[in-house]
Amino acid sequence: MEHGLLISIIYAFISLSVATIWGLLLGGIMMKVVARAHGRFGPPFWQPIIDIIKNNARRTSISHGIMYFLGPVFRIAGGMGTFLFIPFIYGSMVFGNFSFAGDLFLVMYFIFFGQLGMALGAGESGHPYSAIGVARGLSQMTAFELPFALSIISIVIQYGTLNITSIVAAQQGGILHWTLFTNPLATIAALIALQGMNMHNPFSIVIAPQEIPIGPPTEYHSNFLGLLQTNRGLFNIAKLALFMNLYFGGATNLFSMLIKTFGIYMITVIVGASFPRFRTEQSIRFFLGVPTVIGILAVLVTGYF
Amino acid sequence: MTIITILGFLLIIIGLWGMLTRKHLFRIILGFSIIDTGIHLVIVSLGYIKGRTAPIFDADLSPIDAINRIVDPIPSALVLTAIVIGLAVTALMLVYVIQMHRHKGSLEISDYEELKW
Amino acid sequence: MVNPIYIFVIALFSAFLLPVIDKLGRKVTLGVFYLSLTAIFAVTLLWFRAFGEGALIENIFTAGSLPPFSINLRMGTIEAFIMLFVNFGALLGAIYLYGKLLENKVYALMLFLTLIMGVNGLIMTRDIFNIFVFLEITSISLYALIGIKQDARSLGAGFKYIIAGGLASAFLLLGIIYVYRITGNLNLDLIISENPLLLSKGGLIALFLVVVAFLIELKPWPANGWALDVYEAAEPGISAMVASLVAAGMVFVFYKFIPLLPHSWHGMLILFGMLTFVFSNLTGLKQKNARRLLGYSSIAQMGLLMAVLLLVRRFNDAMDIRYALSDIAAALFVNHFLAKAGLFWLSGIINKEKARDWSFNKQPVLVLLFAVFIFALVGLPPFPGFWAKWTLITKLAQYNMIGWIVPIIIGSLLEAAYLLRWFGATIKREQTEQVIIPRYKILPPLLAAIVLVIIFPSFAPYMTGMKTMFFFPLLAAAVLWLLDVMPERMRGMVMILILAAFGWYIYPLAKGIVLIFEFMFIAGGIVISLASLNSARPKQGYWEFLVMLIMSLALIPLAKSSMEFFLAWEFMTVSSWLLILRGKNGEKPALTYIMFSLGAALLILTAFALSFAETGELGLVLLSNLNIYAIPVYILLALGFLVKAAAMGVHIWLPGAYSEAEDEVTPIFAGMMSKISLWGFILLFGYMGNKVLGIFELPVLLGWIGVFTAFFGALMAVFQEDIKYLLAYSSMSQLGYMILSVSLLSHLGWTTALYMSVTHLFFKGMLFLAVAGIVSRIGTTKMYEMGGLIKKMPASFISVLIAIIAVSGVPPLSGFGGKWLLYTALIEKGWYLQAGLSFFAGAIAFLYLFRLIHTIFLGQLKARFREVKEASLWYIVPQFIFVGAIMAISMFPNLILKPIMAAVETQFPSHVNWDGYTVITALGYWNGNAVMMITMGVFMVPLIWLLVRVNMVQKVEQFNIVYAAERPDRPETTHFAYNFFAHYQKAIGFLVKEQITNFWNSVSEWFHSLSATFRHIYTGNGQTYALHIIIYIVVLYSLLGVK
Amino acid sequence: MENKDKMKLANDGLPEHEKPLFCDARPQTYKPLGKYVEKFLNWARANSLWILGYGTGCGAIELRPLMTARFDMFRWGLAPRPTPRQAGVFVIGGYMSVKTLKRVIRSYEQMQGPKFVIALGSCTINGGMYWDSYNTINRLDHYLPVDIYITGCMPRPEALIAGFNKLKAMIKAQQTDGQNEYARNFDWYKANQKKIVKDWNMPDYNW
Amino acid sequence: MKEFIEKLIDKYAIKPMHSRHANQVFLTIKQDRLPDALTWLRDFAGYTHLAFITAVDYPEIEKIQLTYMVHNYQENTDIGLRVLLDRRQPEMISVHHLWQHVATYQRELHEMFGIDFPGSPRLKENFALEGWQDVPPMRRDFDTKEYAEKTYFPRPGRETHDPREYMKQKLYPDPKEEK
Repeated sequence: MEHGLLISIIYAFISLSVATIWGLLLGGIMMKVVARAHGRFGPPFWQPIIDIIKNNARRTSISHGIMYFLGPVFRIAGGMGTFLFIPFIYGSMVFGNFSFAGDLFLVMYFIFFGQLGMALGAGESGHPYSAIGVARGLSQMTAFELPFALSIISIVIQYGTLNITSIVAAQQGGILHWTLFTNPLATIAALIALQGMNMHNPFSIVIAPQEIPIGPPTEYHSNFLGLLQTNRGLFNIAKLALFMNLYFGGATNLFSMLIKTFGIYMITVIVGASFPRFRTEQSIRFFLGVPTVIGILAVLVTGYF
Repeated sequence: MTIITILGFLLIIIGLWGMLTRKHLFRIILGFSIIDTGIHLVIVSLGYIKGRTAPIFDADLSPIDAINRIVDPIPSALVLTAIVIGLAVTALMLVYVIQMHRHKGSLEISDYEELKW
Repeated sequence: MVNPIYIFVIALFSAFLLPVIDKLGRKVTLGVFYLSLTAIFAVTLLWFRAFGEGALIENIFTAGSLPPFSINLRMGTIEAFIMLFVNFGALLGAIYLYGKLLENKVYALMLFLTLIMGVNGLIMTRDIFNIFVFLEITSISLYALIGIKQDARSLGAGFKYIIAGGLASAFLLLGIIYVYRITGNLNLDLIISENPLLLSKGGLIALFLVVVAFLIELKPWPANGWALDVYEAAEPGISAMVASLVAAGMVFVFYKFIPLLPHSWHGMLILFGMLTFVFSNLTGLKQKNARRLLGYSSIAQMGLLMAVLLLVRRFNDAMDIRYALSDIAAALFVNHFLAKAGLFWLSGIINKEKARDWSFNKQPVLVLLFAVFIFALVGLPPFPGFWAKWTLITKLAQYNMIGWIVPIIIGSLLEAAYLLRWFGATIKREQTEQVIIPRYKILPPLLAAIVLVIIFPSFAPYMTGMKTMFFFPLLAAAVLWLLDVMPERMRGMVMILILAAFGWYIYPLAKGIVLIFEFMFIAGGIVISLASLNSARPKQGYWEFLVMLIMSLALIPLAKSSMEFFLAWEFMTVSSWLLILRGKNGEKPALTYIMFSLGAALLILTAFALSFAETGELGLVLLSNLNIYAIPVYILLALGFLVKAAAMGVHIWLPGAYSEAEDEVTPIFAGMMSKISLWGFILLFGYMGNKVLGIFELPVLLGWIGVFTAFFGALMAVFQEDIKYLLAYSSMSQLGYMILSVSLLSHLGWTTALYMSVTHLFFKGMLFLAVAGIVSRIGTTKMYEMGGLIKKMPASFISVLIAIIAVSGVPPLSGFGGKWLLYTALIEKGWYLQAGLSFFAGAIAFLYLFRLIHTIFLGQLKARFREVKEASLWYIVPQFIFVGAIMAISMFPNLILKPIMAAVETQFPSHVNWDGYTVITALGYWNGNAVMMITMGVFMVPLIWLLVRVNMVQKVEQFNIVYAAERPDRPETTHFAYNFFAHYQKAIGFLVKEQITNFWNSVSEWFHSLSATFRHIYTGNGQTYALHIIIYIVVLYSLLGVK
Repeated sequence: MENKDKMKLANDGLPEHEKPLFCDARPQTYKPLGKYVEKFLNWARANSLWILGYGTGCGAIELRPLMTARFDMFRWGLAPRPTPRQAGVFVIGGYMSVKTLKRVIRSYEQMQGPKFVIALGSCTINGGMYWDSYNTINRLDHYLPVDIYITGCMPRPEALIAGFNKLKAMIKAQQTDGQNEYARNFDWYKANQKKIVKDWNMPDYNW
Repeated sequence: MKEFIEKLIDKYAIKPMHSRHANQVFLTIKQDRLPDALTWLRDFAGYTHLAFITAVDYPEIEKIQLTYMVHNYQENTDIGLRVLLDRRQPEMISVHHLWQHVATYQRELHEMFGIDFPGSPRLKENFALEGWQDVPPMRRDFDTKEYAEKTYFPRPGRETHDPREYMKQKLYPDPKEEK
């Protein structure tokens, strides 16, 4: 759907803003759900938006150097790029995004772009905690990438293509066509990896508030922090959209997209709410254990049977 | 294979045995010279033809009819050189032994073992 | 022509005249002495020139009558050739002993002349008793000459020599007399003509006695203790003569008796020769004493020569007699003769007992001589040893005596081990006191070295059909060495000009894939060697080896015949080894490197030999139509290239070699030299395609090795504390990817391999250059000692940042293209699990790359680096050339993808089609240009938003951090760099414990202990040596089955 | 906003070789933006107050119940933040010794943008029952501009919530100007602080 | 505990002894005999736990009294060894070699009372007070109220109320006064 440059930019802008707002609201809703679990009312579900406005409204901020300054820019560029390379809503012009530029591998590797930028910015801040946080984040990321990669490979074998739109197309027509049912092993491995990607509880050592004050972004504040929070919303939606397209049949219209993303996010939040926190080497060993075996089985099942 | 050849071989074996077992340097050199004499005996005995005389021209052996009265001349000639060479080697060995004694003061072969491995 | 008898006349006449002349003063006697030696040499020279013009063989009968009464001397081509060298050696030896001869009594001069006469006599005479006489003359004069040193050790050694010599001559005499008794005459030619007579009842025993006497003189392995003592204790000049002249005489005498030997004996004698070669080299490993080491080496060479003399008889194709040196044995003989004599002379000059105390790296003349002799002995390219071994192994394979190749390889590897270890140690040891070199002592080794080098063209028969350009690396190195007087930078410029000219010269010859490799080597070489111009301090030998390395790398893809390939491969190995040796503590890694590379070279050599055996020619293209030896050649070549690519299991040489070499050289090693193994695989798969061994498809096996190399390389890199070790393991891991993709044997696979190798050259070159720049400023390579350099060295930071983005494959830059091609190719081929593991290895790569940039550039700047300046421009300019290249490739991938795909098209049909900038394959699509545009756009939006609010941002220093309300006390304690991935170590650190290094260490340990056990048979007791000789004779007797 | 690097702080508490490690710029005063924009931003600032709880004495105990279901401060957008960089409200709970004052000053100065201080409990406000101790600070507002005083010898959580609501009202009414006030008479504050804190090994203004 | 006390007294010639309750005894001992007594108590008598070291300032008799309280877990009894130091120049042998944590107590006593324990690790470092130049604050001749008013900017017009009266007056004002 490569039409005029200006129109595609406007469409991209629309889908980006929709995704960001929905991402933030999703975050707010989840805070309310967790609060309800604790028996309290919790902040209003648009609280993340207010936080972002407040952070951007800060009057002063400090900078530790160029790389520190560019850290959040890399981060949100990574988030926006990952989102833009994923066809958001199947068949719609507006939400088709720039999926013509690259296929599934492009999306998988673009996730590293954000991570790298964040890591560099945190490193430049000079704070030892941010460096420790980055080291933990990166090693955990490499660990959960393996099951995720294996499940992606098994899907590519199953559908015989890397093009996300065609994968979604293959899953249309009824729930039983979703990859969840046609290739359950791959979906399980991917969902466990998603738990690591979203840094929910069993794997939340990276931004553990009590231990090292919120990990890598320790030295970030005011509009840098604003950018990071918008990215947390957007990047979240990008990953959920990817999972939705690959495993849950993609979304033909806006409403089904909202439901599916909410559902997938709900899984990780609820699983997260009921777990203590792994140490980094425990989570590495965990990811290289059962999930990787499931991934390999998925590959073998689809590949050779 | 005449008796002398066998005797020659016997001498060689004795010399060999002496050279290998005795520790004293002089006895080793003696062993060598016994081997040499043994070999010379063998050389001479191989050239021997029954009933013939030594290939030395003198009054009662003229060169004309020598061809059927003398033994095979070549081994005898060879043995001369061999003896001279044997002598030279033994002399050199003795000089060595004297020098070694002057330096190390011992005549035991087992004392000259610094050069090993 | 001058009657050769004059040689004896001159020698004897002047020998006995000398004492009389000595009354007039030693100078005069020495004049006469040298005059007579030159006269003898002139005679032989005349004869050799005559034979050069095709003169016939001369038989001279002494005493005017026919044998058996007269002694028959023969002067043929081979005799003239050997005597030429013997007399030349004698002259040099005499010059060398000038000092000794000056102060000693006149008898030494006489003894020397008699010795020369004896050796000449041995060579010429055809009468067996006369051989005995001349043998005795040589031995006696030698005994006496050994004695003149007058110290306990030399006397002991001399005495042992006499015992052994005496025994040998005893057996010889017995043998001769029995031969005479059976055949009735003493003339060798007549005996040979009546050969069947000799095979009668007693004849075999007689023949055995004669032959075994010569064998003992040739110092066979178990029974040569006495020879070692002589080499060690005698005066170096004399042991040089023993090692070269006397040995030459003995070998020639043995050569004369070969026609008599019955065929059944050949096999056993060859075996004994080979045993001597292998076991002497093995025991040489443990040697500490310099001269004894040389003794072991010369015994080994003699054993090899003996075996070769017998083997050559079995090659029944007539050697072109006109080129004497074309004969393998002759080449080996010349090589050993000159090198061994030279080394003994050198040991005389340096006069140090222990090999460890040799240190003269500040005296270039000695270094050069030592290098020439060691390289000749080890058999490296320009020297005769190389051609001899090459032809020997090819001939052995041709006459399917492949079994004999194994001992030759093991023996030459062992010899290379201890000789190169000795060379490396000597070159690296700091010279403490100056070695005084008297003029007359340096002349002989100098002349020997010159001869060794200039006889080079006489190997024309070997080089049939080889383009002369394959000698350009040597030529260029020599030219640069001669320009030593110019300032360093000027020489560097000249080197780059030579490279450019060479590139222009070979441009027309390269097509398709070869063109890509040439581009990588020449263009990459020029850009990287720009960085070496940074310092003006003299770099002894740096430019020569560098130009030799780059040119030989460029030549390998152009090789048409296996000889050309192997020659360029050896040049590359030697030059890279010398470059590593130049590193600060490069001695140990250089030794490991050379041992692995020589092992690889010998594997490749045997492979080519096998292919030559089957096809009969040397052409590489003939590899394709092999069938009998297809599998072994395939495996051997693959092993050789795997060792060069530092694949898993044989990688232990890589980290040491890359990090100990100088900083400017490592980019060339990592960026270019590792790619030659990739060319090897392309060659292998191109010609021989897919081979199946048992149930395994070999390329699949190679693929798995590639993946494991990638995975373990990355894992090892993560835990390194030293930058250069980290980058070394990283390039090993990248190479693993290339092996994986090349063994896919598909169009996409090869495109990935080539694409990755080109991009790897760019970013690895950049990374190593940046590291070189940093280390030149900071001084340490330990990462945790650095930190916060981004403020001081921004340019290096930018290039390292771009490099790590490219290496890790993060989308906008070119690295992603490589990763995308790899995964599409793997999945298309069906190698799913390999794809998963390589993805995991890619993720781990991300770890060590971030660690690299964080520990060096980010974090806290230490106090002592506060005034550090940016790296010098010489480093920055090449880096930014590479940055430009990477940016261009990332922006327009088809700039490089299209030519690569076209080149690979010749091998595999391509089913990739293009739509504008998008590459579309059956599986997926990728539009590099669009990705770059979108990323730029997506990057600009937040940047603009932040720049709008930039005026309220306050720039702060490194300690303005929230440190739990405390103030940080020291930058050292607040920079987190040491053991960066501790948790990773805890989680899967056990995978990279040192198993493989331990394995290889235990292998070398096992060899050393084996050598220690074997060398204990030389107990040092003269009598035991005699016993050894007797036992040797008895064993030989029983083994030969003499009736 | 006057020129930023016009005046450089002396940072004389630091030894010479450590001076380049710290930034020596003076704090600046910031004028609010346009009327309606500032009104909206104040609304946002009021509704998402991030607390930096500095429980020096018994005050910390009072902050914990707020997070529980019974008092639930999250309803008003209040959230605890571990680092002063990201916090807006500085709740100092409990008496302050000389040592604690030094750390409080450093944390306060490291906070960004419109920042507010809540002094919790009588000991914080005027030394409370330790008014005559040799080690306790008597008047907090001599060292930091304080916005809200919540009296009581450790006021109950309800009082704390009342304090927060009062603060929200003041923010919306643009009555809080602690940061500018600190910047305007920075020297006076700094002199007082240095009089009490004797071993001042920190920069004058801890960015 | 009795037999330990007798042995202690005759071994270290200890003067007066008094005890407040059954399993607690205080003994005064000469300064230089203290380390031996403590070692003996710890290794042989089973008093393995040193509870605390405190000091009391007697300016009138120019003495500072140090009390080392050791506790025996088996018998659950305490012994307090007291030492009298000269006030003008208070110095005591350091016993950190017996128990490591003694160093902290000695550091605090040094800061608060100015007692010097030569050889005790990190003695001179700040403990509770940073940069304190005045008289050691726990000494009785140091007036904390006067010091507080001198340094800590007292607020003018501050008066104290008796809380009961104040609250009563505040909450239930007497209707009379309230005009």
